[in-house]
Amino acid sequence: MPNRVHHAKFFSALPCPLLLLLRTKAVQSRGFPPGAFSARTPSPLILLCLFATLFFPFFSAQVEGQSSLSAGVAAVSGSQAAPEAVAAGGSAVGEESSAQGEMAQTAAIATQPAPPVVEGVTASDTRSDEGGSITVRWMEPENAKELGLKYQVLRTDKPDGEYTTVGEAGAGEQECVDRGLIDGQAYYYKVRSALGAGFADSEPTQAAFSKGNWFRFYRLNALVLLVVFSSAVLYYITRARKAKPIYIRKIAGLDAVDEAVGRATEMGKKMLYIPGIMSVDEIQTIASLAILGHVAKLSATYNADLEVPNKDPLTFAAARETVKEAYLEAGRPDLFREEMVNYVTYDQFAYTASVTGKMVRERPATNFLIGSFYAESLLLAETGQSIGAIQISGTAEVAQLPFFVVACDYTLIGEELYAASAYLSREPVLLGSIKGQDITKFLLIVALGLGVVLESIGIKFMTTAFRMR
Amino acid sequence: MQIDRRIIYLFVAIGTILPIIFVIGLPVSITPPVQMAFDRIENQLQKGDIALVSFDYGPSSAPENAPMADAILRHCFSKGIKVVVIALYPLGGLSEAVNEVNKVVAEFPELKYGVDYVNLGYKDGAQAAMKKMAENIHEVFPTDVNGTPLDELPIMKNIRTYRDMKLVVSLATGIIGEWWANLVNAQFGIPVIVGPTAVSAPKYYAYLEAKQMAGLLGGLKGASEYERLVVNSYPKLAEVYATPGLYTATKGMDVQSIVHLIMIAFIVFGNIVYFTSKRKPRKAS
Amino acid sequence: MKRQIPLLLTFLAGAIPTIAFFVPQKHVGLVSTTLDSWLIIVAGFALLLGVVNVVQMNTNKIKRQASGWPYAIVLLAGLAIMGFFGVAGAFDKFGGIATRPDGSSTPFDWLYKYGFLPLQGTMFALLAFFMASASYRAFRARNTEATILLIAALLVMFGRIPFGEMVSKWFPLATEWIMGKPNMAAQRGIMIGAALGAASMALRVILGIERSYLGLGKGE
Amino acid sequence: MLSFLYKDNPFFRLAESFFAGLSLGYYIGIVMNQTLKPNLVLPLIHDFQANWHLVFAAGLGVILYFRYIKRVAWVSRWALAVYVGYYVGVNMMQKLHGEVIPQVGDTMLSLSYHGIGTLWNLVMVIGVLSVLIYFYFSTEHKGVIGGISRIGIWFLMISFGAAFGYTVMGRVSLLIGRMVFLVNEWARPLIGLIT
Repeated sequence: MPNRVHHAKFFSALPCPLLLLLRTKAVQSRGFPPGAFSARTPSPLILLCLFATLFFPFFSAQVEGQSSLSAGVAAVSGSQAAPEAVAAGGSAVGEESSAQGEMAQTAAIATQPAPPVVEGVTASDTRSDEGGSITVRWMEPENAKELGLKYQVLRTDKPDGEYTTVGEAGAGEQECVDRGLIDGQAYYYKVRSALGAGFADSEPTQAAFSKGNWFRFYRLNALVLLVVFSSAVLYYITRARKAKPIYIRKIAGLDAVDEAVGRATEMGKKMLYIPGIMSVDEIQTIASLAILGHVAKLSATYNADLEVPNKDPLTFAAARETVKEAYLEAGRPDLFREEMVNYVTYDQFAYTASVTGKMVRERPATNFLIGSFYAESLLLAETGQSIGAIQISGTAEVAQLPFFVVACDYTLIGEELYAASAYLSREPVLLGSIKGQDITKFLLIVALGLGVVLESIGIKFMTTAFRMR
Repeated sequence: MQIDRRIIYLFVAIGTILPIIFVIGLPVSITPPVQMAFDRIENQLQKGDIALVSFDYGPSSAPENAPMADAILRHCFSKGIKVVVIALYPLGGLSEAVNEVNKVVAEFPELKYGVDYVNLGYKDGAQAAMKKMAENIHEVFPTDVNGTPLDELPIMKNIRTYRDMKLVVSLATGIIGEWWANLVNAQFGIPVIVGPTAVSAPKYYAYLEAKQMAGLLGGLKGASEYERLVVNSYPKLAEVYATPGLYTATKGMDVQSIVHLIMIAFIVFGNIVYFTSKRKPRKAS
Repeated sequence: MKRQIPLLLTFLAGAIPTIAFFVPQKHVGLVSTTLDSWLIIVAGFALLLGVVNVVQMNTNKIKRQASGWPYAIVLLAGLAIMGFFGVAGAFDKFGGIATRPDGSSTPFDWLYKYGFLPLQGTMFALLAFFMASASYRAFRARNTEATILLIAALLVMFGRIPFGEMVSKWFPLATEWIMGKPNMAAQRGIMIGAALGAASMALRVILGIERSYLGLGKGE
Repeated sequence: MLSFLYKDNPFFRLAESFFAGLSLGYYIGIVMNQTLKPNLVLPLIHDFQANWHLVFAAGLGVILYFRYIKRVAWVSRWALAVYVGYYVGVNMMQKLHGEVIPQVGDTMLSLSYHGIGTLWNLVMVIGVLSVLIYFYFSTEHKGVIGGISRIGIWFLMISFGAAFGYTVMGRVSLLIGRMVFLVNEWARPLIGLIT
């Protein structure tokens, strides 16, 4: 029973899941002295974020160090394991390494060099993976490259079992990942160095086990960015709720929306809204639908003639809901007609042909081309231009922006597209998220500047931290 | 000044159609990557050697890639080099391979299918197929494009792996061309020439510099350079390339030059008119 | 309830891939990939939604004899023919939808090759004309910005053709430099900004702040 | 189809309508054969035990159609909500990890070399920074910020102009393909017929 009560509470607190979080945050923030969050002073959170951004390279470098450290540990344990295995072969470990040294020397002297025996072979679970794989590492003999040495990685699942080849590597490589293993099962490895027909096997490793891991360490940089970014956004949303006004610079393309809708109404002509050609899995489409909501509301208020032809069926479904709701919110559900939002076809160019045909025949006064576009961008925009429509376009597809800029009256470039719904609605919560996004951008600019300075004086860890593995 | 856009369209259309019909042959300077490709086939391959030609593009980039394929095939056949054709591009690679090979072969009546050249058809999963071919081509392509088992084709009797061939030529639109360089050449050592589209050509310069490629034909321009080299060396091919109605990269390049120049001319013209007709007092921006 | 369930679903569905991104555990990945495989199917189902709408609209047009109604018949005919062979192909009638093993075309494939592809290619080819007219109109030295746009475009166009190379070796080099440095810098800037914007939008969607796409309005 | 360049005409409209219908039919075939059949129907028929969960997928798909039934229309949003939520989550991480981090990292170029390379690196860094500042929304673009964002706009303009000019060649290639087809397959035979 108490469980159910708990659930009920959870749901009641869920106009949006965020609210819960914000409420607790708001309560906590009372603890701070007034003025701690004033607009002028850099707030503690910014400092925190700044701190995190600047220091996460150190942190990542630490993790890198740890990883090599653990590899080192594995190496030690590997050589410790050697005695048992070597005992079977009839020689002692202590002598083994020196014997190898001699062998390498003789190999160098001999005219027909025998391949040097590979040393320091270790096998351990591959880190940051979902399990089922073991990484085998070894130290490359000194003259491996000149010799053109090749390596074969051999595996067995019993200490005295028969070895089979599971991987190959060339000179210059010092590790090999063996996949498709069973977690928890013991495996033993050898590395065979081959030179022409001759070969030499290394000592077998200690038993190695694969397992699934809990975190992808090589994505730590993404986690830090995500945390910094979402806390900045959440913080400013909270602040915006407490009616702190947030300034947003002018975006010409969005100021023109009202004018464009007004013009269509005056001329008694149609407005076409084209929400891109991608599905709702593309964030640009979501951004476009948010703008569509605003346009549809204006259209309902002015009783303008709006039409939304669609290429993607899910976008079509979402757009219909959006427009319907906008008409409802504007208090004119009577003006909404199902045909306003219609479906054309799934093919990019067939869709373009239909829409351009419609443009030429019905001569809309205003075209909105907002969302994710590809090659059809110029076909649509240039046709719209030729019929003298006011055109407001927006996309984050870098390759298509030039065409929109050239053929449209206003273009929302990249990030402006995403900021549009906040700009148009002036809703504090949305504006807050824009501010949070800006702060992240500011931190990235600082990090970038710092990275350039450090790189210039030869310190690499900033670039290392930003480089994916 | 507003020109009716249809006048511009007319110019562009004429600028496209005329060079297709009449060869103009604007001069082309030969760049080193193309010269390298030509020299490789011309100087380092002998009569009877085998070259693998892979069709890694589809109809959408045919205007760029097809002339390259034609020029390479003509060059090989003129020199008596035997050609094994495959297609790895899923969206129409096979139809391109069939069309281009049939077209070029018709110009060389002395060639025998199965002896001088063979078309093995399309294989799914390009990268895996490329790796497998290092072990046994007969397993990757059990039959040729007509369903004939490879063992019944004389040319394929002695071809088992890359070792039995002297060269790979890939006409590529996507990443498959890169795999030939960074996978097949890197692992198996066979020389590779790639003919990519102009858009993807910059990526290939890195492979060329790293000596992973023996030559590069970048887009239509590279193809037109190659045609020029082939025509200069083989009088018979000069005749072929003079055939009216044959689409060649040289013609394509003429179209490119002319259409670009038409556009530039219109832009310049538009600006001259704009400045001469602009009212004296400058508008504040 | 009507409003909260969709938002909760969005939140949960959004959390899954985010967690799977960081946690390499098999079952986490499995949940994520399973959901992914479901959604591919959902998208497949959605197409019919569009088809229903197209058929509805066009039959209405024909019934009302609205202007251009004969074209609606043509449209429906195209849809019916191609759709028929497509559906039949799914039941392995007429040899499926690709080429038959002997290389001959199935009806679906034939329609695709000789109906669909040429039409598509022609639409694509229109672009060259449109680029010419757009460049003529837009590339005017009206102000500083427009002049920069104009000069960059002219330089690059000139540097791409052999003629430019004949005039001076520097044209192709300048083209390469513009594409590689300033152009690349601007594209990076756009990409970084846009990616941040998209991530912020995504966060708003997952948290249920941005909800117009569900037709839920903006209010809380 | 090319006649559209001159003006709208019945031929174009005919082709356009046929094209729209045909293409939609084409995708019905593709979706049936390449999505629903291999991913839903065949797994369910062949091995129901292992693939029973796909029933939910089909259920989500069917939910989309609830909007045609007034009483349960609101349920149709569920499918949309899951769809959007999942991909938005995927995209969010992809954008942060796959775009922001590597792009910023790649721009951390050393300015300590001598020679022309340093200058070009500087151009790159300034370009990226100024464009980012142009996208800074929550500050008024005046004074220094205004100046930098103006430089950002210039970079954008160079990029747009250059990218436009660069794309011409690819588009003309497509046109050549079409024209060669028209000239060789249509015009020549026609002229041949007449003469």
